Amino acid sequence: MPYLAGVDLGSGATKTVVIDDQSNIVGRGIARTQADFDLVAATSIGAACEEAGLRIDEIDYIASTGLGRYSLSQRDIQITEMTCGARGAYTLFPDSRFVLDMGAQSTRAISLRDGGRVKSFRTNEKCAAGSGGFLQRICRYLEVELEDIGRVSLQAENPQPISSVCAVLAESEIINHVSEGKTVPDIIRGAHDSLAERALSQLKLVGYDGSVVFIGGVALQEGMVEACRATYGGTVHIPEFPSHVVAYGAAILGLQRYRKRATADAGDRQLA
Amino acid sequence: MTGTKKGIGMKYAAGIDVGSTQTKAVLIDPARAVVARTLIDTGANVVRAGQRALDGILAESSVDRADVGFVVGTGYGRYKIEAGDTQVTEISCHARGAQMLFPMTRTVIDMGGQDTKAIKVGPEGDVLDFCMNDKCAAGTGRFLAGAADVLGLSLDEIGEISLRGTKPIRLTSVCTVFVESDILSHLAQKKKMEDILAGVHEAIASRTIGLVRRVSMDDEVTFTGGVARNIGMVRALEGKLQTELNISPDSQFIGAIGAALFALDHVFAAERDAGQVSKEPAVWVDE
Amino acid sequence: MSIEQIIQQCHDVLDLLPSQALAKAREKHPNVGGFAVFPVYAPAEIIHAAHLMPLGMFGAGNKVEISHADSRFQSFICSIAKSTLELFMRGEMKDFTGAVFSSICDVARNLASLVERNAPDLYIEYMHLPQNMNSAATLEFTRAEFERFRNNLSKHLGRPITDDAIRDSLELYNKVRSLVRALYQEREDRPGSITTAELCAVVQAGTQMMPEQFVELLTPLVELVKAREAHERDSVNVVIEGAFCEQPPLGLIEVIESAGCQVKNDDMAIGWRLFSDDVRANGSPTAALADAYVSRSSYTSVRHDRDKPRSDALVERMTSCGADAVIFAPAKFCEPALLDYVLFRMKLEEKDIAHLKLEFEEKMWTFESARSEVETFAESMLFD
Amino acid sequence: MRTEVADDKDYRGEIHELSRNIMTDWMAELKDATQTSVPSAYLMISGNCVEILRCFDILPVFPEINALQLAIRKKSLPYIIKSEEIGYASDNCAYVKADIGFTMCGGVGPDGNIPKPSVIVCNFVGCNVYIKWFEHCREMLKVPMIMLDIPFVRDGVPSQDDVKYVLCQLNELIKECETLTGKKFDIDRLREILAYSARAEEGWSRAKELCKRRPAPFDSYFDSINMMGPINALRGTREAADFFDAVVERYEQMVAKGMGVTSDERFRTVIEGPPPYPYYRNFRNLFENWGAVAVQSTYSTVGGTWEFGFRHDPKNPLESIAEQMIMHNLCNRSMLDRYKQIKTYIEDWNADALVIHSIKSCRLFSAGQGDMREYFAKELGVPTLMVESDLEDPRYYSEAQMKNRIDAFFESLQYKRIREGEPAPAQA
Ligand SMILES: Nc1ncnc2c1ncn2[C@@H]1O[C@H](COP(=O)(O)OP(=O)(O)O)[C@@H](O)[C@H]1O
Ligand SMILES: Nc1ncnc2c1ncn2[C@@H]1O[C@H](COP(=O)(O)OP(=O)(O)O)[C@@H](O)[C@H]1O
Ligand code: SF4
Ligand code: SF4
Ligand code: SF4
Repeated sequence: MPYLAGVDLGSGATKTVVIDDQSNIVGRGIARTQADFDLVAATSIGAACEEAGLRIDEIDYIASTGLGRYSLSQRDIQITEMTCGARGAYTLFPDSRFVLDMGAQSTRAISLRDGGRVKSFRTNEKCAAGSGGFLQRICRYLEVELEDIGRVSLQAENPQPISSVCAVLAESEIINHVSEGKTVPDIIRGAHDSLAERALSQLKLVGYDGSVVFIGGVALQEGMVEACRATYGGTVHIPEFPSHVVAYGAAILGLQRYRKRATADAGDRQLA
Repeated sequence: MTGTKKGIGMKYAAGIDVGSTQTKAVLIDPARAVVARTLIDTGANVVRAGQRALDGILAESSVDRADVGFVVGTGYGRYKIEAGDTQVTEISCHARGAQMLFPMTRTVIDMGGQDTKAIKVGPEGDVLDFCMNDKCAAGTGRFLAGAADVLGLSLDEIGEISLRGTKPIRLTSVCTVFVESDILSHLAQKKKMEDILAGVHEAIASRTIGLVRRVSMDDEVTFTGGVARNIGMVRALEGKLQTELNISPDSQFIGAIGAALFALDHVFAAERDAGQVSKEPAVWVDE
Repeated sequence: MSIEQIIQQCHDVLDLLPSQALAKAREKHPNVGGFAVFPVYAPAEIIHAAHLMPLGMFGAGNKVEISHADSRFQSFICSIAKSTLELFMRGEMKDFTGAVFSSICDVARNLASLVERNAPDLYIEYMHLPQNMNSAATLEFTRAEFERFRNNLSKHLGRPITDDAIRDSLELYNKVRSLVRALYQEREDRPGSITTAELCAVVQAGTQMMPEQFVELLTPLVELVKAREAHERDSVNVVIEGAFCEQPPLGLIEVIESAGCQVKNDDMAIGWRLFSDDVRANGSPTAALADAYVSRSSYTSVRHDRDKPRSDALVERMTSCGADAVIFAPAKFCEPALLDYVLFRMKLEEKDIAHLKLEFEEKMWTFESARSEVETFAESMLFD
Repeated sequence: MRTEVADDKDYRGEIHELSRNIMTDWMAELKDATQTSVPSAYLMISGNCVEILRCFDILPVFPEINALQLAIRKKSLPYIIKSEEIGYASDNCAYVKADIGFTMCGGVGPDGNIPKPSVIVCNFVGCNVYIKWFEHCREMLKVPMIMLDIPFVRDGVPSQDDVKYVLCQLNELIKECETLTGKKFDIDRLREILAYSARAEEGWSRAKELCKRRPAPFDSYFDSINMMGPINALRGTREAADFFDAVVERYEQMVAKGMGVTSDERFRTVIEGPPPYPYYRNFRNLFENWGAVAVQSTYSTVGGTWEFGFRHDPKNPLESIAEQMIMHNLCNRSMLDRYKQIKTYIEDWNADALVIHSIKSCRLFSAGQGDMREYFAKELGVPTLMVESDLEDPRYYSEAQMKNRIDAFFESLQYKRIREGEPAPAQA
């Protein structure tokens, strides 16, 4: 049976999803992105294969995506993260027409056509103010583990809004909050709220109207999800493995191309 | 508060600049000579920072508080300075201070902890125009502090080291948050520390030039604020601007010096009024 | 000469600053003067008839560092306005007789004033091109406007600009336009016979030389392109719209093509190829030009036509060249383009035509995010 | 630092009140018209030909005033965002965005405050955005559009050809109005209307003259805005003419008593550029804190430069309308003409400083104002302040920055006076 891998070389982490030819997920892997993309990808694919009980050479087709998509030398095809995120989210939630992808360095709002193709999109690149990097910094500052931030945020009683649009300058506000004795959950939830707010305006620009799939690493944070639900007033779908959805989409699109190639090959063989 | 007769017969004037990162204070005599200066971290308590800085200059100069005719506060915490008689914006203060130290200066670049300003100055130290980036921390002292942190260096060192760079790296992002991971990845690629720092300084200089261009650059250019102590930044800016910058050893105090000069105006005005009893004191705004 | 060599020549021309382009023209046309034409349209024929080289003023791209103009124009002004002013302020245009601007947008109008003040030795003309194509007086007004320009220019030069001379120039420019039309037709019929990046380089370079020289370059080029083998790639056929004034960096055009889009038609440098067919070269030349401007112009975002909304014209342009999608490429901060986008978008959505908006500016140097946008766009049509 | 919003002061009250009354009546008329079949027409402010429409009893509707009202009531942002959602860029003129957003949300037509126009009369006087704006209105409202293409003043004065072109278009407009209303054009009626116009113009111009006095009886930027509604939208009515009689009377009284708009006029400024409507009071206060009074402003002349002597002429009705549209309004003249206008203001109205309020939305006003600053500050030595925000979009107004800039500027002026030992300017 053919196996396909989708590899998402993101700015923070490299995620891999391995599927079989029925689009079933058989393994997932993750590795911290580093300078040598090939090496990182190998680690990430290796982890996914291990979970799937496969050897790396049993992978028949690799679709790469993310900012390092051209840097992966073993790739069969490269696809942008918007196309992949859209396809992954669509496969999981076929009724939703909007995707919000929040990663470490950028936030993307995507609207979909029927079938999961991208209709329009908005990205904000390289400013931490609206993306996961901001939250990582807050964690470090408030001495909260990244894994815990979502739950901590849920304990907020009186969220403290953050007005600065810059993640760095927002820190002075946070210092103020801390020195005024505001609680850690309240501060984190305030950050989640303001991030949700900013993402909403991006979503609106692609025509958002009520049901969105929230993907990317930040969607792992329950507090952030809560904030989105409260702000958006519509359905916010959270996949079981939000940070792997882009890789999943890449794998599915890879399968599509793989099949096309297979039929073309078969045709060639018949001709011969 | 109005123009009281407070200044009569008194000699000294003080300026206190409560910045986002550091608080600076200076005391000047009627000949406009700086007789004392203090530099402390602002910390969380802005009110105290102002008071401590004032205490600092008084202690250093052994001048009695009563001999200080007027105190002008400036900087982002200026409204919280309890000892201040009035406040003046830091823009006016940097312009005035730079113009006193370098009378021919027409452009001032002030780089502090959280913002960068380009100020166009008139022949009398008046502000003709200015431009600042205060919404994004890219290209400010914070950016440099972040870079120094990742590399495990102190702020005093990074400038020198950057000068040794021969192949400055090109940062992929000027965002202060991402610069850290950017630097780490360059380190991972075995890039030299000096090339990384040269790249960091270049990147900030480029952004600053954008600001300067917006107010239009005229000779001479004076570089003020805490970052002016960083020789790497000085050279990077000079390279981009193709001109030599005026740098004072007091560069971080220039805002405070400007404030003190405004304070001195009040001291003189009060003396003048005392001489001509019939005249109304000069009026200034109550805030 | 090969196509590649000709294209290289064009790139060399595009690397020149206006004064250098003029100096180069003088090698073959001694004593010819120079006159800058700010987009979108001006009657180059009248300028040429005055023994001046009409030079397309498309800003300065990456050629000069902006140091004066940033303090004159605020941050929210398009780059072409800034770099044009910069060229004038740094004395780059001092060998030119002057420049002509027209009523395309508020920025261009104020720019004309600023240039006038900061380059006091030059003759700066501002033309009011009509926005009402339906009045009984329009044609006459347009003719009078062209006449006014001719008279002012002639007065400034102290020599007459005769009807005969203008008619000769008309014929020359008719020739240029028809050769350019032939190239456009080739690209449309046989995609790949000439890439869009190549075509843009040629058309733009043509505005930086004497039309006589341009004809010499175009004539063999058209033949070579016709003979060139073209292989169509698996890509999306698009029309580029919105780049009628400031020109996108050629690097961006290359990215659009390499990321999977085949450009079938575009509105780049459209003022220099505005007329759908030849301008009458007999009778009053200014009347002939007025007639061409009023009745036979391609639509652009800077010319109002009550009877034909531009969104309809865009759909027409698309269907006639067989494109499936539109890449809307306005210059950053370009008000006419950005406002038109709204109506274009409404129309395209109504007809379910895919479109992508991609803003550009002169000083762009990385095209990474543009690339991933265009790729996503192409993928959205290629993967189904 | 937030500045306290002061209550409206008494002296501003009377004229403000009068203006509000007649403008409110007009808006009520508009609202009524949403329910009736009274013909109405969209029109722009600058150099308009409202008199011709009045002559046919066509109700003039000004989308610009609509946008302005939304901004000053702090209601513009949701509409701007609505427009951005359908594709308007963040850099587009926010007047357009607010108006179109309002239209899309049902503000125009039977459910709104503004009638759906029977026709759009696009008086393209200077601003190219006008054309786009009205093209968009035409598309959204599906109403016919008439173009009035007014040639820009390019050689100092309009040429014969320019005038002919405009007259021809005005006659074509009259034909269209006849068809629309079924009424015959009555030139005597037009003469009457023009006589009202001329009376209002005279009053406006006399009021502005009074600001040459020290102290100035009103603020020729902030207070002028209350008079711009009547002079621009209601011109040609008896109400507007009477209003200006009252204006002159009131301000003459003040001058006679030596009263100024502020009891403490310390700085006299000329202001260039439209105001930030969403922060109107806040902005005004920043100047008032310093005792700064605007004695002249360019924005108040977008509709017409009446203070330089031109009046509509009942004896030459169409010719004078054409002349006004082409020549006697700020929008249709070049930047350099505007420099001259400001220079005159500074000299004749005895101003101490020039304040340039640069508007991101409005390229017509703002594009290149940096050069204006160079010219005034460097070549003429006039202290010049340039601040940036927007006339409609509240997102571009930063209170802290604005205060910083304005304070820094007046600090310079103030301390210069302190150093020079000048007493504060004589007070009333
Ligand atoms: N275990 C976790 N718990 C909570 N948040 C996480 C976790 N892992 C990652 N994140 C958040 O997700 C972000 C990274 O998201 P990701 O989609 O992997 O980004 P990218 O694709 O850009 O590398 C981090 O900045 C962090 O805010
Ligand atoms: N010894 C030093 N060498 C180099 N840079 C310094 C030094 N001390 C301070 N700085 C820089 O100056 C900045 C503070 O400048 P300052 O003008 O005091 O800012 P603010 O007024 O905002 O507090 C710091 O962020 C740091 O980057
Ligand atoms: S420094 Fe702040 S505003 Fe600037 S890019 Fe980074 S997070 Fe964004
Ligand atoms: S690019 Fe657009 S805004 Fe700029 S001058 Fe050209 S038409 Fe005007
Ligand atoms: S650009 Fe200026 S003049 Fe034109 S519509 Fe907008 S606000 Fe009015």
